[in-house]
Amino acid sequence: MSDVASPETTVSAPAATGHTAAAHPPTTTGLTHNKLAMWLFLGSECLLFGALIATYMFAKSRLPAGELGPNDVFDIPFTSVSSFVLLMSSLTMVLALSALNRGEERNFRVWIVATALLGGTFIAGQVYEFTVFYNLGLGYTTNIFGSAFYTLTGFHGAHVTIGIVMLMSTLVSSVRGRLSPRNAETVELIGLYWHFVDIVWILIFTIIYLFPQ
Amino acid sequence: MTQTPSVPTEAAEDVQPADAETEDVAAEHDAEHEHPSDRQYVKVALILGALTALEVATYFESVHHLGDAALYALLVVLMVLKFIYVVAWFMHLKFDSVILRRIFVAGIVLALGVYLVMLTAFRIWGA
Amino acid sequence: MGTGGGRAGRRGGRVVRRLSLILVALAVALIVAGCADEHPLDTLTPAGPDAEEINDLFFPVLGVAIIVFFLVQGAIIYLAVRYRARRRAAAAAAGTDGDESDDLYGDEEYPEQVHGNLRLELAWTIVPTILLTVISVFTLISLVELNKVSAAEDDLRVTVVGQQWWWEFQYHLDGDTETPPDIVTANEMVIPVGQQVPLEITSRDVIHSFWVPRLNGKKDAVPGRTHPWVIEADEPGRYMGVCQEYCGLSHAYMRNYTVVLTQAEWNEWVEGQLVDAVPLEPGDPGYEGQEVFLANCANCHVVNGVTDVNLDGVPDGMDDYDGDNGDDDITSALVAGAAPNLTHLASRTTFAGSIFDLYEDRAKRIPYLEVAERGYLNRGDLEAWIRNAPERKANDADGARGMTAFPGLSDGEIDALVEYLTTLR
Amino acid sequence: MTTTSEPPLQLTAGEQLVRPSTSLGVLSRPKGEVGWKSWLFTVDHKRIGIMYGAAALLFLVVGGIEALLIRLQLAVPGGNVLSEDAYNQVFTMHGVTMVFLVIMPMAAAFANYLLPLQIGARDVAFPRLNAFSLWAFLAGGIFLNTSWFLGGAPDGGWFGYAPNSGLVFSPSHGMDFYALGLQITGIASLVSAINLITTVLNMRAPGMTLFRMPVLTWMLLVVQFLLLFAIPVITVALFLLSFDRLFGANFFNVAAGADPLLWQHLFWIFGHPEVYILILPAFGIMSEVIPVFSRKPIFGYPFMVFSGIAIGFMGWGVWAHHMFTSGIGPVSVAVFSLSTMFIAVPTGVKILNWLATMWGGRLRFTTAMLYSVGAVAMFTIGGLSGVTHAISPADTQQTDTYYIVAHFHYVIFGGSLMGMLSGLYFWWPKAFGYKLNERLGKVGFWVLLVGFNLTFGPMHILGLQGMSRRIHSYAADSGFNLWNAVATAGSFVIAVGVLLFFWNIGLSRRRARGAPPLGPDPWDARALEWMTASPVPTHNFDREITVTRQDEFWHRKWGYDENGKVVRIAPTAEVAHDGSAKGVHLPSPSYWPVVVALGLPFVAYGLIYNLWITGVGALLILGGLYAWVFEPPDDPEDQAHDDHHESDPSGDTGNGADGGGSQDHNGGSADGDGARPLAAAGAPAGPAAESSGNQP
Ligand code: HEA
Ligand code: HEA
Ligand code: HEC
Ligand code: CUA
Ligand SMILES: [Cu+2]
Repeated sequence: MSDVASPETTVSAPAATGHTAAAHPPTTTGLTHNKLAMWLFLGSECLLFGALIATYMFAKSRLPAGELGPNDVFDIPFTSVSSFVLLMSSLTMVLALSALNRGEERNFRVWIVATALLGGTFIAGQVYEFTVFYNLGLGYTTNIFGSAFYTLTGFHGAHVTIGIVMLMSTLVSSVRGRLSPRNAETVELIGLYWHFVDIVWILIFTIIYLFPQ
Repeated sequence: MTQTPSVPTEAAEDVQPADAETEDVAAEHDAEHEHPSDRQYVKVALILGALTALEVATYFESVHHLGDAALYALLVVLMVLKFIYVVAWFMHLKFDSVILRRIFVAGIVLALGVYLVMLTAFRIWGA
Repeated sequence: MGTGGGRAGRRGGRVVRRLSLILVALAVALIVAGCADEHPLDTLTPAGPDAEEINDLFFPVLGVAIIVFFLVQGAIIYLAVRYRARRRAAAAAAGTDGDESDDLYGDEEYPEQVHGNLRLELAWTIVPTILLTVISVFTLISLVELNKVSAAEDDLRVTVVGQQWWWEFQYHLDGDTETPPDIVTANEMVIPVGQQVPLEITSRDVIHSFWVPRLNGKKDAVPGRTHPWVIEADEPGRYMGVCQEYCGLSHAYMRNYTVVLTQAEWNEWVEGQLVDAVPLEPGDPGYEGQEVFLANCANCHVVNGVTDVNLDGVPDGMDDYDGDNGDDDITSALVAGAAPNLTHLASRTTFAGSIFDLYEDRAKRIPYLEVAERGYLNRGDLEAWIRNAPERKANDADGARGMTAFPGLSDGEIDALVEYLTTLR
Repeated sequence: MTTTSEPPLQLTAGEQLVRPSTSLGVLSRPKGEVGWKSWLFTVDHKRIGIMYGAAALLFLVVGGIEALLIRLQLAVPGGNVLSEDAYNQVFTMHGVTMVFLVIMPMAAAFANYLLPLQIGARDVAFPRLNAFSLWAFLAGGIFLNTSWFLGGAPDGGWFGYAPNSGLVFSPSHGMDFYALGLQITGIASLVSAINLITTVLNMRAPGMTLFRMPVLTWMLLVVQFLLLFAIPVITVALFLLSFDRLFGANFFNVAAGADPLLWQHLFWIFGHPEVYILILPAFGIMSEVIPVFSRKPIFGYPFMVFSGIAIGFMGWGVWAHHMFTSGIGPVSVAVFSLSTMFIAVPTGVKILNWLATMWGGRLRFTTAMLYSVGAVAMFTIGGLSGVTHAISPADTQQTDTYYIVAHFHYVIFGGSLMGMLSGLYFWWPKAFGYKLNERLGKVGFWVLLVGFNLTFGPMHILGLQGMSRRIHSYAADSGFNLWNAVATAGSFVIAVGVLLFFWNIGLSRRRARGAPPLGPDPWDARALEWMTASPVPTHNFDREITVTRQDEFWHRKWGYDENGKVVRIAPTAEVAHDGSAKGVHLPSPSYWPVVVALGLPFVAYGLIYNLWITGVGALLILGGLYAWVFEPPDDPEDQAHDDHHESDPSGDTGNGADGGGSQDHNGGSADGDGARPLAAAGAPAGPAAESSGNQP
């Protein structure tokens, strides 16, 4: 009587999710809080990076002629390599997770270390790139392109760095024997974050580096 | 551990069973929630690598006779493909709950929407 | 919905009725009184085609809004009176203070439980949609109308430059805004009646907004951007404008006037403005003032023909006032890089963002072109301004905007300056 | 880096209803149910909600005093109560305070207190994050207001248009405080949004489907989504501004080719959803109050829900109506003009549904009802003037005049604030166990209503007569004298109204002392929060509630006889819980949310003054996070069935799993149905992990 015919779109019974799901007491959606929260956070990050990328595109379009611009500093082959490195770190990340799910601790550690190393390589590449640009005369305050470029890639780099720290901490707990398939979700969520950072770079690489200037 | 003396659930007349859609979602979920194998992951990575290689190739003149518009289109398509591959496979969105998909898609669609409109208002295209 | 019950309520009702009558009467009196004032910025009394166009759109929409307003408020009052729960007599008699609502309203008072009505919902979704669709059609028509520029390419065009906290008007008599302006004036824009004058609005520092309510809506003056706009008046007169975007300390003190003259008068005004000032010789009245001026004021102010920096071209003027593609040391002291051109100061009726009258009140009755001869100088404000401008109109402590104070000038020097300024017609 | 997840509900532990409190080896956990510490370190959503509300009221006084200063200055032409400089700071801080430190936290207060209750949950999904949000908000608010004593408050207006907000034109530190302070409150809002969305999606009582949720819950959910997506936009805008000011970047440097309109776009892409963030909670409150005091269910529930969602969606497509005169070009103007107009449709649906709810009802005009109905009436006025702004040609005559000021005070004060005052009167007995005095409340309402209309009604006229906003003074011959005087008089009437409200709190509190306890359901209400004792016991509900329809609680009290007439089927006391449940496990209080939140203003001060201070802040944050991660959300030692890692409380936390989560996989499932009376009401986190990425 009180219910106006209403579509019910939610899960009211527990739905099994994830590898350890069987043991979970129910949440309404069947998803863990953490996973839901992580995806919400990533949804929010879309607007953050969207704004930064849009700002960059706009800034570049307003760069006065004759100022130091993308064409003067970019080294596409170099950046291609470091982009590839970051892309592959996503592979090692999923492999790490999958190893953990199967309970292969050792493989897990190997892949996690690989992921962190690839991420580290990417960051090192970025530091190198920044140094080169700086030496070419492009400082943070040099012009509108410099400000926008360093801000965007800097934000991304900071995200990668945080990701690396998180990866290392899973490694530590694995070494200390506190990681098991049971709490693989932790790793899964860190993985989500890591992949997200990767897709942001997919966008950046194409839009900022590869688009004809 | 102590138990509360009270009844476990407060029985109102009839607890409605989870409705049809709900169960569908759950069922579908169970069926689909198989993790891709490592082999599949590697395959995806190879595809990603290939797409990247294609993208980078555009930098080396080869396709420049296509003209800027076509080049942009090509790059955007490649970028979107890469994006989708990573999200669908590595991030499991292809297999995961629709709720998660909706949340993420909402973020992306909103971001695309507002920022494209903003840039359009600035008339940066074709510059 | 008073608080008392029973007899008290009835008495209360009477008081409320009497009170509201008084209130309504008061409100009417106030509105009448309020309308009696003069409103130089009134948006509802248009004096130009654009403002009229806007009002012709606004009033019908306002009418719709007022109808909806009465419908909704009427419904609320009706519902409140009609469906108000009556307290149980017993409770009222017991004299409870209205605090225990549970006791005051009986259980039996549950009315029929209605959950919704699809038809109603559709009705009040669709009716407003239709209403708004109609409104949007008229809105689009107006938009197109307002964006029409009827003036020819080579008609008069004025570049309007906002800066902290005054307006500069650069006249391009041939309509070519790329070339240096023919006339540069401040705070008072003089245009011919019945002619649409295209404007190009920009700024030298922060965002301002150019607005002459009785002639047209406003348009922001944004640094780095040039915005097209038009202005046109049906009748000769003097129309007040204000800076309408918050622009810092003296935002409230950034006004302007659009002075509308007949075509003949306007031609005469243009001729007068095109003449440069003549450097005074010793012995000429105002000569001493000119010397003081050159020593103290020419750093910032230009007087065509007198100060060594001539008006040889003013592009968009961010930091390049004279168009020589170099920093202008004359004005680099100012963020905006410019101060009002004073060549024809005395031909204007106001100064300093039009917040002070240059001539005493009666000037308003003197024809615009004759103020310099017949006007009675508002010496007090002008002298005070020259002596200590920041005191009259706040500017920043850094001295980088607005006019600086001249505590060092003696009374004599100030008198001389004023005398000199009055020669700048 | 990891664990912040908290499994608040699934455990039954302890003999009595206390929070477990034992040593972590390093620091003992905060304990106790009373005293300031029990508030400072609490993770209870109800206490957090109450503190949000208290802070909002405090800032209301601050923002209100600023408003009174504005009105005093403008009472007569050429006023000299404030200098130009001071005036600019005062109106800027008035806007910032009212929007970010009054209405938003007040909405957060209702969300925190009521969301879990309305869906029948034990707490929010992440209780400690929730505490963090509160303290971060408070830290940001206090940080912003310290600018008054540190060389001047922000002076760029609440939307801080560049380049006027840049270093050249606003050289004091004010705008740095603005950018960094809003950044901090933004973090608080974002974290809280994630938390609350998770709560609503994941922690509903059995049977509480989305379309059985109360309208308030729905509106709050929509608001959290708006926050989730809008906050990052202003985050970026504020970063750009800060980088320009602090590090010499060129985002708004016109000389370097930048375009100041970038700021306007970014600000209003956030800013317009923001105004719906301000109003939707009030809409939700009104949708709870009006049915209860009309003795009818909400009319057109699905339409109320969908119109709210529609408003949320459409709110993203209209931002440039704040920029009609900014020079965005006629096409953009046309597009945004039309999109703006049509927002009137879903909003109108809401208004009319409230009226239809009242139609045929038995209206009890309690104070809460008065405020709600008043809000409907006043909001309509503001909404209608909003439509006249949406007509872009007309808006060129209106932007930045007092006509706009009138519009937004009618919607924000008349809609949001009045709606929230309604909510305060309505839920006060729920939160504190005593009602606010009705008589005083009603007097207060009428005073406020009259004062409100006296103050802001004349502003319509002033605006149309051409009075600019943000002017510290007007000339005596502009024709503005009369209405400004009236408005000023009105603002003091409002102040009396607000003071009456505060007086009411004091008075009612005093009177309630020693009075018999109030029942769970003083208004004969409909939603679940009324089904437990007032004030709500720490553990919320004694038993899990299974929901079978909308307005579950009401339907348990009332039924229909054969004629379809409403009859009582059970006394309230029988239906409602008395709050006496024992042995409910509660999440433990924690120091770390406070510590981390405290770090934020240090970082901000440091950026302004000296990077060393930033270092201190960073240490606080990192240290706090570290400790947070290693602190199980629930104290392990207290749990009888905690069969592992007691000796090492850090347990799995190093990698993100926490004690609480893992218990479930082992011992937890031993709980039979009866042993887990509250289990399903809330969700456990499972192996917990939440990357610190969640706390940007
Ligand atoms: C609570 C906050 C809130 C809300 C809900 C709204 C609601 C609306 N606002 Fe408002 N607005 C602000 C807060 C809010 N606003 C603020 C703070 C500013 C100023 C910012 C600043 O500059 O400082 C502002 C400024 C502002 C502007 C910019 C003005 C300018 O600066 O030039 C515009 C322009 O279109 C606008 C429009 C609208 C519209 C169309 C609505 C609509 O949502 C209103 C819809 C409601 C109704 C229409 C009434 C009910 C409907 C019916 C009864 C149905 C029938 C009606 C019709 C058919 C017309 N608002
Ligand atoms: C939530 C939003 C909100 C609220 C509630 C208010 C409330 C009030 N506002 Fe609002 N206002 C804004 C949001 C709000 N405002 C915004 C966003 C702006 C734009 C800022 C900008 O341009 O940047 C603005 C701007 C603004 C202006 C325009 C300033 C200008 O442009 O120059 C004015 C002018 O009258 C004004 C007046 C008032 C008044 C009189 C109240 C009153 O209703 C306040 C009532 C409250 C009280 C009066 C507090 C009670 C006081 C006590 C209990 C203590 C009493 C103690 C003593 C008397 C010592 N406000
Ligand atoms: C630092 C630069 C500077 C110097 C030096 C300076 N002025 Fe000014 N002057 C300005 C600026 C800027 C304005 C516009 C101020 C405003 O309206 O807010 C102005 C305005 C004026 C006006 C009003 C012009 C108008 O049409 O509104 C007069 C008259 C004037 N100055 C006279 C003088 C005299 C006389 C001196 C020398 C004693 C002088 N100025 C020196 C910068 C300067
Ligand atoms: Cu210029 Cu306001
Ligand atoms: Cu808006």
